[in-house]
Amino acid sequence: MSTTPYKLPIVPMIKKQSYLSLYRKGARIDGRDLETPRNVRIETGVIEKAEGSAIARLGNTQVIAGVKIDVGSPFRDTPDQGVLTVHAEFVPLASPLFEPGPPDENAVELARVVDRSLREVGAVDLSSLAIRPGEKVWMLWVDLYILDHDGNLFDASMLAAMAALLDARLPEYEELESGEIMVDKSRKGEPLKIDHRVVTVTIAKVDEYLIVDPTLDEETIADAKIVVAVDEEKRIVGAQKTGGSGMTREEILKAVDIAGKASEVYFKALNEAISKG
Amino acid sequence: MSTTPYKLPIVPMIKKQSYLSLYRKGARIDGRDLETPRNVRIETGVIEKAEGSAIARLGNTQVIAGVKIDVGSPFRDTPDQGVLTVHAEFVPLASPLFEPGPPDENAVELARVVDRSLREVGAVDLSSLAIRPGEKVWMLWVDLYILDHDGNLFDASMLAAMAALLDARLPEYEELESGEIMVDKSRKGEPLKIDHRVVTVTIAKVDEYLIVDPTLDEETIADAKIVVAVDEEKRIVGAQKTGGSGMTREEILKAVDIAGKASEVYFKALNEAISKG
Amino acid sequence: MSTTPYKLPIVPMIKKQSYLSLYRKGARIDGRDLETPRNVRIETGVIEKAEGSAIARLGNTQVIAGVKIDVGSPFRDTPDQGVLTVHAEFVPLASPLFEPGPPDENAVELARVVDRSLREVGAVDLSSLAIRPGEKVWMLWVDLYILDHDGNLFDASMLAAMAALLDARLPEYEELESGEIMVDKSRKGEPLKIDHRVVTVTIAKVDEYLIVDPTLDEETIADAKIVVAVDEEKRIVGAQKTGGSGMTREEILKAVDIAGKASEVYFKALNEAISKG
Amino acid sequence: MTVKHAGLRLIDEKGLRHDGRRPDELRPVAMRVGVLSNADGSALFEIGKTKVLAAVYGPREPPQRHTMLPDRAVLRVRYHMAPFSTMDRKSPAPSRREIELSKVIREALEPVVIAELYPRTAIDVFVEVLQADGGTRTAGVTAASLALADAGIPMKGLVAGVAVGKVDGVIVLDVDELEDSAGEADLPIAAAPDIGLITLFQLNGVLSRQELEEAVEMGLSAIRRLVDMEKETLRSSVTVMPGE
Amino acid sequence: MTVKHAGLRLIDEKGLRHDGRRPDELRPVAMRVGVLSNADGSALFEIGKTKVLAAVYGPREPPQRHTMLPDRAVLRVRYHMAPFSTMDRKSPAPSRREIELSKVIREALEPVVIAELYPRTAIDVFVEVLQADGGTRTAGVTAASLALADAGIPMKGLVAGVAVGKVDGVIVLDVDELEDSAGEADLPIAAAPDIGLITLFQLNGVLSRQELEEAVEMGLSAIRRLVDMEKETLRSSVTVMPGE
Amino acid sequence: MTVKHAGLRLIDEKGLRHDGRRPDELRPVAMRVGVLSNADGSALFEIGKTKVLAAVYGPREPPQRHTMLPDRAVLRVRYHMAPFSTMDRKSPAPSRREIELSKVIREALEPVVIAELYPRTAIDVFVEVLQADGGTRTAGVTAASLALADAGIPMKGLVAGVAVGKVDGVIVLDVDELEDSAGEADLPIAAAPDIGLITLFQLNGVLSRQELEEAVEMGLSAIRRLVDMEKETLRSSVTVMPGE
Repeated sequence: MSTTPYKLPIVPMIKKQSYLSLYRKGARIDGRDLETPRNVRIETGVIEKAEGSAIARLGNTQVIAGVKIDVGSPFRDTPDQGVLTVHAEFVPLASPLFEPGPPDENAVELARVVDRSLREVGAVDLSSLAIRPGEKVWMLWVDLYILDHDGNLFDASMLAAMAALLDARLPEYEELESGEIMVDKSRKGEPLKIDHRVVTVTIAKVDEYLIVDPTLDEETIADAKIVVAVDEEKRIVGAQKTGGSGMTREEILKAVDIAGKASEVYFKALNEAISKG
Repeated sequence: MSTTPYKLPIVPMIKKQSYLSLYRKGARIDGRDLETPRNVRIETGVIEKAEGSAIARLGNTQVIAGVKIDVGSPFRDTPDQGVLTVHAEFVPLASPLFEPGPPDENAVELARVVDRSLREVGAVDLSSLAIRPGEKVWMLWVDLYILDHDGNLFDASMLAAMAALLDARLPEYEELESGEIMVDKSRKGEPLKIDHRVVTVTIAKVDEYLIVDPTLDEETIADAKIVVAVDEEKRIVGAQKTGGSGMTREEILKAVDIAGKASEVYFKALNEAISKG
Repeated sequence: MSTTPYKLPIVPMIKKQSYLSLYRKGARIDGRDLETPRNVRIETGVIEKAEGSAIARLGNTQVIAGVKIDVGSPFRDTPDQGVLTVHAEFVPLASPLFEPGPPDENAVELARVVDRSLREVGAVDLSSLAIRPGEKVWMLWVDLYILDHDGNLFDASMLAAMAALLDARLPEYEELESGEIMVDKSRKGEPLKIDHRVVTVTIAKVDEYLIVDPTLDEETIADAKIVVAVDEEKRIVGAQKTGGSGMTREEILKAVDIAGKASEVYFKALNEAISKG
Repeated sequence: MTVKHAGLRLIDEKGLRHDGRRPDELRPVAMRVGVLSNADGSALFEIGKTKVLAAVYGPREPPQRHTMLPDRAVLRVRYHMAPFSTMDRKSPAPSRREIELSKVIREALEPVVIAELYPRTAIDVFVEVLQADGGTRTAGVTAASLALADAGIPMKGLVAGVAVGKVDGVIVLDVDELEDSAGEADLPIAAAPDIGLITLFQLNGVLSRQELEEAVEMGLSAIRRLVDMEKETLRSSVTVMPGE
Repeated sequence: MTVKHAGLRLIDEKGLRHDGRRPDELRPVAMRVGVLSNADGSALFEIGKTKVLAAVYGPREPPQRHTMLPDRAVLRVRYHMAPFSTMDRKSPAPSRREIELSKVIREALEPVVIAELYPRTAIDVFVEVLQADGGTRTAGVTAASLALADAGIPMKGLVAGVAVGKVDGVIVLDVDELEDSAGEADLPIAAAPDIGLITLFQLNGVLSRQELEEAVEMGLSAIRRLVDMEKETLRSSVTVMPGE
Repeated sequence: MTVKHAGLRLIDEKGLRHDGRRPDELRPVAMRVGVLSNADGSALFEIGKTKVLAAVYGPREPPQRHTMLPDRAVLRVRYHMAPFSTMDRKSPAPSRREIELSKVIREALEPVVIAELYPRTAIDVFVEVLQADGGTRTAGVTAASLALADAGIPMKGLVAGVAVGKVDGVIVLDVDELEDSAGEADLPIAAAPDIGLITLFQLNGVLSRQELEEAVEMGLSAIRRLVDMEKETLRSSVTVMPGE
């Protein structure tokens, strides 16, 4: 069951008013304008034992993504394709609001939005992951680990996931006479075939204002958010409204336009980290 | 752990007295005599995507049964037989007393009583469900979905299950050269081989009275119930006392006799629905 | 999450003082000196349907161990070895403190300490359990069932496990032409190849005293315990400090010495039960 | 699991869809309220072969008191699929998809339910998919809206939803399961036209800015028709529209 | 999982059963109370190879306060099988069978426990099957009855149970696992003879009206003997009856 | 799952280990505190490739009030491994190993935390293994000690831990995963040198009485150095020691 969440009164009314009066002037408490994300820092290769990894920081928000790769069986309806699975954990060290236990609806939604943003546009060429079509394929696990939560987990997670996938190398393997695949994870082989780079841009609605990359304080006073997935050609490759309020038709279309523009900041940080990594 | 349930005081003492004074005259609040079930309405084929389906209504009680059929492996000790599984869910839209979550002891008991009533007499010819004996057999899932609970879930569920099994068609399939079985659920094939039609008759004990097919109000004032499974030849093919009171030897034997008689009403409704379906 | 347990005030302060004043004189309430275990009674073959079984009693503490043996697949990294699994249940009839449900951290710790005490020294020759190396091996399940808890579950469980393993017989089997292994549990075959007999000796620290085989009352006033696994040659084959206090270097080394001595009592009882069994 | 139908033509030379519909045509729709006796409100919504039942209980005391809010009712929503609703039997344990959709549907209803009238209570909405042939989440929103009204819960406006999609390059209304699995994009949308708000909005797939706008228009137009039908149904208790 | 033994003769030409018993003969029975030190009451009941241990705690405060009843004690019963009690190792997680039997055993004890004396408390009954060779649920009822009495819980009468069955067309008393799995019917029954009530009654299999009556008679007669043994045991603490 | 490397030489002819270390040499160590913004205290501890993050929240009100103690704070500890921390992906569900180690780490911290100052509260310690290459439980204790100090929780002394082992017959300090899996014994140990107490002590494997004493000495000596580094780190916030 999905239940109306308890909103912590972290930001009292008077604070909300001061945020709004800044928005009215096109400004925000941390010096940003409404349509610019926070400082983005991405680092790849942070977990040597993972086949790919990255940490993405958006202001104080920190998300680590690890890619693990193993051999497995394909799904029956896609026998010639590898399998991509995205999983997210809101570990309790990231926020006083997170509790130990299986992923709650927020973690599930996050993982599924990241998963679809990768899957629907074909970001990873899954058909390049067949070892013996119909029998043995590579299984990719993308594990998102939220380490510090200061708002906008979607964009930080998507950046970490994308960077980790770009960082990943398939392990070397041998095919035994018995047909079994022996994987040697100590030897890193080919990079994954990534056909599209995707980011999400999250836009919060606070009263009549649309603001990009909200902090946790801003999320607390926001009515709703829309997450827009964009590729490097600025095509819209996914979207999700989230939060307990509605948005007008105009707000949604305007948010999509803002997302295209703001995605440039994320792509710049992503591409720099990859060329450096 | 099984725990003494909390009995809601839906029916106050004074109401119980008025029920009992009617029973004394051989009558009930809804106009029935003590040994007659409520109006029975059965409809088959209500879920086109299921291999078999039916909805059974006993007064306001509504149960839907769906039969899904897939290919699987037989149990090791019955290599030449298909597998029949009965599962019941008390979904929370059916009653303010039901809560989301895995089946509780009442749902488990219901499913197991229906399962045994089918299994012990061999209602479904499981040996007709072997595709390649020892390797591939048909797996039948009977899923009972309680939609509205106004008492006597046992009889309504058994009627829905029996009707859905009689409605079911095995899917067509092809055997590939590799030996794999390709099922085409869009093409409906043979009906199941049903050797016996079975119904249960539930009889509640309220003080010294035995009443057939109790409503929820009547169950609330009942001491205990006995569920008697009967086939068309009126053989006793299963029984279960349920509820926190005992019954005398005479009451149990009398209930068995009543059940034989009352089963005729159920069989009539069942047979009509099948011939119409 | 592991949480500081609620300590029942079973033994009030004044009682603790009386225990301590006895310890000061080298004595205990039940007449023992500090370094002697309680009366040990071990009986094997108590569950005929198990491949091996034993009940161990330490004073009022009672633990039953059952060994079940089935055919299974080996682990990939040990293809030529059988599989040994130890599982413990603190069933609620043993103590008012135990609740139904999956094993809690105490049951998990107990099972893992017993498992490691057997495994690290190679008590059971797992390589003797390959039926067809790489394909079919014997799987041994050692299930520990705590029936009555009066302190020192570790030592009682280890004694029951060891005795049940010594009691166990592999079932007879036939290899079918298809390669399948048909097990006939009604015919008992060879005993297990046991290379080492191991016991644990648990020593509680109460203030400055180290006492062997604490009762439940003594555990309640204890600061910490150390469990020392010892084989017949008095080698140290495992250890675990448990409980929320620390111990000094000297206390730990002294406890190890005491354990070697006290193990003789356990081995005597174990060996007698086996030669009798 | 859905099978991708490679090479399948979903729009024929006349511009009609695999089931003969025009791109902007809904499947046959039926609405019925008050279908259950125990629930405080209930509705059955059918669109094509998709059948969804919704029931509402409340406002009532929530079983876990710590979920209560001091200033409003909590809305509790469960989207659940019957095991027999899909081609392959669905395991009754809640899937990750069902967990996400329960949240998405709750957030599609929150904007219209006037929860402030019932502090310290819960309003429970149970959505059961009896048969799934595409558009089950938006059908769930529509059924829930009817059931809430049937239960007499005060609302700022009725909500309805529909899945718009893109198949063979064409924006189409009310995609069914085949179109969803073989198409290029799926855009489930729900709105409360009386207050001008979109309350559910998801896009799975790739659309250009212009296609997105076209899809939203097509969805909102159909939603207005569905909400009109809801009003009609609530007046008369049953409404059937045999396809457009 | 039980193996059906097709073609196996379970009654020989002399009318005796596979283990030499007459149709109406119990297996050897042993009862012992006070076998555990922590429990408020406990009992070990053995019938043939079937060994069942029961322990009672309470009346005590229930851990979940919302399960308390204002006018009586709640009875909480768990039937559980040890992993080593069966031919193939039983997973320790509660099976659907164990869930049902916990309920059936609770309902077999409720009619005799005078729960009204202890409002707002719980009486906990834990039944552990140490070895299973048929009739474990009825052995559980018998062991629980002894443990309740040992705990000093006031009861209207003692309860005992036995599984009657039909094998090779003959009604037989106290079926073991082989007879249960290969036979035509299994009728577990428990009763409190002192108050004239049958408190557990199940039938798995097919019986005629007359066979049913015969089976009930045979069961009740044995139950009267078992209850007499319970009384004897509670006086002397141990009773062994080496087969009849 | 660890692979046993049969026949592998772990100590070379010069007495050096597979990675060039002397038997009593730690791997390179790095400590950092205050690495997270939400937690009341946090620390990152790296030893070789092993990376462990710890965060502390509290003293705060525990979510389940029945876990509160009237005379002290409860310590709640979770040891958890990230799915990507190991060679084969670790399932996120807590394993039996993680359940045991959460307890062992809690009991390694209890002796130093002055819990009596905060009755009816909880102090929560979350240990996340980001990369596992041996010694993760003792690294967890070290990281937790730093995070507790960073959170300002009063302690009787700092704690640190290290895994001592026996490989090729030699007692060695700070075993890595290869040495752990191929060696003869693994002895994780943690201590609070300032109060003279060993707070975590486990032995997996076989040691003689004399080897045990040697291993304990070697561990305690390294722990004293690690605690000195902790103190340095808490003064300066970052300390890196590039191997000894």
